[in-house]
Amino acid sequence: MQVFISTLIDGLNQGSVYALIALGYSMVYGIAKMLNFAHGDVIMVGAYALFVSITQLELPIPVTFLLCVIISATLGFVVEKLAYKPLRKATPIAVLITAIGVSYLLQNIALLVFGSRRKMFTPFLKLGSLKVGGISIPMISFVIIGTMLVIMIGLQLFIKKTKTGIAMLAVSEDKAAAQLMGININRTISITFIIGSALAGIAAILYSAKYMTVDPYTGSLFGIKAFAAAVFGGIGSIPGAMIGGILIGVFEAMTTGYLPGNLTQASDGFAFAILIIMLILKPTGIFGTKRIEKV
Amino acid sequence: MNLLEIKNLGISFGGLRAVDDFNLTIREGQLYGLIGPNGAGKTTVFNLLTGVYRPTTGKIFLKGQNITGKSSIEINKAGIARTFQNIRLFKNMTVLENVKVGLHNRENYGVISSLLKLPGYRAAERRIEERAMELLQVFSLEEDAHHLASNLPYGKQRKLEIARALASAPTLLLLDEPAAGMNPQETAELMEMIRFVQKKFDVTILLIEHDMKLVLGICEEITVLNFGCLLAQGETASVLKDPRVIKAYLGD
Amino acid sequence: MKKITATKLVSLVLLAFLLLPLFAACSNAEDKNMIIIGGIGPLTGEASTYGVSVKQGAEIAIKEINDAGGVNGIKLKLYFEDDQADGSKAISAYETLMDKGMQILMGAVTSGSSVALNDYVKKDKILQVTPSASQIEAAENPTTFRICFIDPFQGQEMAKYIYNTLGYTKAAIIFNQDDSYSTGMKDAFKDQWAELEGTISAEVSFGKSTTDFGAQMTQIANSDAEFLFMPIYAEKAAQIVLEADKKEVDLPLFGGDGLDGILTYLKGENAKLVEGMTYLTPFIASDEDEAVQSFVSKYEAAYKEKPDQFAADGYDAIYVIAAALKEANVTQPKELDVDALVAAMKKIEVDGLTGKMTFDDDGEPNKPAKFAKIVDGKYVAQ
Amino acid sequence: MKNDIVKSEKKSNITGSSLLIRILVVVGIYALVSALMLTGNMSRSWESLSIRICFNVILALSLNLVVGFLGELSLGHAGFYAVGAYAGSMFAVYTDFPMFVRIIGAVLVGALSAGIAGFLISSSILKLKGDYLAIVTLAFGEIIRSFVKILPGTGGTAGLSGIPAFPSRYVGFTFAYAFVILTLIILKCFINSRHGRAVTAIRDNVISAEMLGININRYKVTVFVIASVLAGVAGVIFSFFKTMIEPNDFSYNLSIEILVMVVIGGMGNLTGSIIAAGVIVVVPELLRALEDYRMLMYAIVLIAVMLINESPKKAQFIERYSPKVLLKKLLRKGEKKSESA
Repeated sequence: MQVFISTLIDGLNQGSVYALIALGYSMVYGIAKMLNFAHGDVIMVGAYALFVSITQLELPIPVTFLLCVIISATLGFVVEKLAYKPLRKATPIAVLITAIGVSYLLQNIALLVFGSRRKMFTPFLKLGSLKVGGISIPMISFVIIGTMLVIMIGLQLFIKKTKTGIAMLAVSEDKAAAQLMGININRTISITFIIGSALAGIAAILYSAKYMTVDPYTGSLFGIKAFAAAVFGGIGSIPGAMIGGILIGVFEAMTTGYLPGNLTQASDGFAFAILIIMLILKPTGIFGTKRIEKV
Repeated sequence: MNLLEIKNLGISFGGLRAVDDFNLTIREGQLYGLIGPNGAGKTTVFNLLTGVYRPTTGKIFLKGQNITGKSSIEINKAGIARTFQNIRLFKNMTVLENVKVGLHNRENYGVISSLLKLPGYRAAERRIEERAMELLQVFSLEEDAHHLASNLPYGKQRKLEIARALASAPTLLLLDEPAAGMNPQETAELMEMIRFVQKKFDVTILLIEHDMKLVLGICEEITVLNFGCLLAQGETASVLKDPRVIKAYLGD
Repeated sequence: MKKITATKLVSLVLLAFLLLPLFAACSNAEDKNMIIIGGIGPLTGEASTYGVSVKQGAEIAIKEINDAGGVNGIKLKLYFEDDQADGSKAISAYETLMDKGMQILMGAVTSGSSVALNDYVKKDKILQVTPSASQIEAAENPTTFRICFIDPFQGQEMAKYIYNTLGYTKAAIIFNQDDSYSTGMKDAFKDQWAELEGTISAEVSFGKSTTDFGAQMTQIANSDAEFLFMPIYAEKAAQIVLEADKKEVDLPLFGGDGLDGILTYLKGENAKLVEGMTYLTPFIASDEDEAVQSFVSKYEAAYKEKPDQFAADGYDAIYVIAAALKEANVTQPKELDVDALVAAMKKIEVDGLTGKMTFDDDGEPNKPAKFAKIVDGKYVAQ
Repeated sequence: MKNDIVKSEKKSNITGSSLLIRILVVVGIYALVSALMLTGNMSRSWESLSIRICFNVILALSLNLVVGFLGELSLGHAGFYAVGAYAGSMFAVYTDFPMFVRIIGAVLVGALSAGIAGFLISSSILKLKGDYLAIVTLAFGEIIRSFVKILPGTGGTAGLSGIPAFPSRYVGFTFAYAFVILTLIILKCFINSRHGRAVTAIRDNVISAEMLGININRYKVTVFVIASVLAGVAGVIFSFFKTMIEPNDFSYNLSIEILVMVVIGGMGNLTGSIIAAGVIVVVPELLRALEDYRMLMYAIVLIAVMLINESPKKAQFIERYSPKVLLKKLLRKGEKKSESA
């Protein structure tokens, strides 16, 4: 029983990171209606920025955090301007391929600048862990889940209460109509990307604090899981991204922990199999709404 | 002989009764109109007839055969074809191809014979080509046969949709606002064409329309829907004079 | 009128390019007086760290040899091509190298690529020395030799050492399900362990996209294992060790040569976590040995990082090739006799960074397996 | 991407002369490549590339049927490719028939197994659409890659080696090229039939298609089965080319790479897929001279091609300067001259 609960908590730990990344995915998708495959790579760049500013520039920790978020947000802004904006009228799949190109680009730039070898952080956020009845839960997980809740609530408030937020909502519903209402589409989507990438920056900080490592492929590796999480939760839904991420983390922990003998070699496959079964049962994800086409 | 019989048809979405206790009988060869103010549930009736929605209550019979709750595919095979209020063409296909898709179930060669190009396939494709061109000629669209459907002007798109529906050889053709967005000249032509089509293809037509001139001009009988309920039914001219109908259209 | 897509446009522009290399390449004039060695390994992609290390190690060896006047007065030239650790790209890399006039193959770095090249090397009948492809099948060809240990050997040796010398009987294993190096060593370890009648208390795995090792460590923490066997590479191992610490798993750690260099990933206090870790390795960067130290300092000067075992393997591979060329008395750069070279390979003894080695008839190295242990934050040979 | 859904206006009635031109192109390419190969005038890297291009072309063409014609985003094509590669090469490795029988048998077994996988997968995911379908197909590909590791006879993570190689490069190329042509013929025939029209109709407007009596589910399954059978064949060719296959050969990155070929070549454009597959295989090889900057350049080229593809200026440029237009102008001039003369 204790092992089961521990494994469940491991799943939550891992899932919280997927959720954090999926949040950015889903938010950008919700407004701009595009799968930003390069989201994970923005996190990777953010993590490198953090690494450089901590270990090489030796800046004070809060400054490094700020720098990481600013660099990520700027990167998101620039990428959107250069690579996605010209494709505003293109099909989603064309944008998807371009995003994959951007993802390759960022990976290979990182490879050239930082080399292929993984960089390890010196511990910069020492939080220890909480012990409950022989099960230890790392504090960082609380920080991650807490941050996520704050971000979620913040985003909801931002979208519902501010003028820019309402504009974003309008753009997500109907671009043409929003434009007729005098909303600047390009500016709104730019802001969406800035916020999404700033979230990537925050994810980079928490990811680095948890795993203390970064390499050029960090982003693409967990990016695919985060993508799965975002879709599984119901793409475009912020709470969905969170639940989806956590559930995928739990599937993984369970398949890692409880597959007998040789089957453990295929634990990845079993986790994906659970995902498929769930989606066959619920074809639009957990929180996804079925869009009924008006005939 | 009755072609279509609708008995006590109803559907609700959530708590809302979109159509309630709707009855309608259409005889073979009729040109029948379905009118009513916006939001009265006319298109919903079409959707119920073509299997887009499953009715909550009631029954639909086509030529005496119960087609209630059947899938769109089966209903089409049973003999109902339709057009849409917001035109739904296959935009990235040519005009000719659009009609050919309509002919889909009129030739039945299998996947294998198409891959091996068996003689049956060639003959069938030739027939499809010929029939499609004939249909296009009826609607004077043959010049546009090789243009993309999305490049056609609006009026021609409406015509093409009718041609495509006719291609599937229906006994009952449902037209959803065929004259929408047309100028009087085009509408007049359309009226002529609907009459012509009905004769030539020996098809019964049920149409939804807002243009009263058109309705009065070609429909022998009409039914008026209001708030999902049947308001009046009968011979066109007399129904249109019914004070309840006038009230429903003009408001209080 | 059919519209024309951009690809057609691009392809027209590319056509000019394409025609250039289509025809058999004419080799570089300068290459005529040199022996061309081709290297293949991942320089980009997720496995790039291994390929980059081998390449850099090999480059240092080439420079040393050429600065010293070459082999019998003939200089060596290294062309290194990227295969992204993908077998079919390795084949293209191989053919590119053949077009450049490759005479001896040093590679491939990864096992999968190396096995994919078996047929090609067999047909072309050239000397192949793989620095680090440790899967058994990688050295099947009669003209292929390898510098590193094979996976099963390491697994067996570790099992014997742990059981016989240290007396542990209950094992926990963590391995990488996407890496044949890891599964190969794990399988051999398990077989040997069963033969020795040891028990396995926990066996967990992870994949290439795994970032979190919590669930794995939970299983191990709650087992009655006496030690943890990690047949994996150092960078994942470093992360696992950190997670083990959080889960208060305090088992003795063991592994294969992949663990070498783990201290580069565990700085400061974290280094204590691997104190006492014992692994099988042919190369220890902190070895007092003069040759090792000279290599390490040259490597650091050139590439600003510490060499790992892959770099040492690459370095040794070049020296082994040079020794064989010398033994076979090669005097004309373009007249290599592969049979003479293979015979020479079986005669030579090379005192490399990874140990003093000779090669048997199967192309496998005979070199002493060194057990290294981390003591006081340093690698110490046992 | 309206521009990319290319319309050929004489789809159904291929005129004699254009058929002749096609046959000439097909035979011509083959003759040229074989001549270069047999006379030893082709560089070795190009010999192996020519086979790699072939199986990538089959992959791109077959995925195009799903993505371009049916309009469903599939990220699991590598999965069907893997099923074909493993089933086929296991047949070749574990049987003792003469070489010729083993190769043909492998193709049949690979195609059949991949087809069955395609049938099972597609019939269980009929309800899914768009991104949900994308993630499920991606997951399916990863499941295949993962389960191969624990199934008996697959060689596990270390991979399956000892697959018989093609007797020579020339034989290999001939074999692969024959299947490229076969794939093209199958796809062309399918697309130009009533079934192909039904599939395109589903892409353009599901509801209309349904109302015209087209069985959407049946066609989705049919398309997936055809595409996976072809991917399976590509897998078998791949395994004979590489002589060893391992699970990592079939990761989702490959599915994405195939998708890139389809999108760059133009969705629903078969010729485009062929060219794009060739370009995507060849470009990284051409960029080898750049060494470390190679994959960086590749990424830049990829983004640039996507941006150019979508740029309105491109259409203008092509309208004015495409070879066909230039040719037409030339012809017209010639006609005028002959008229005046």
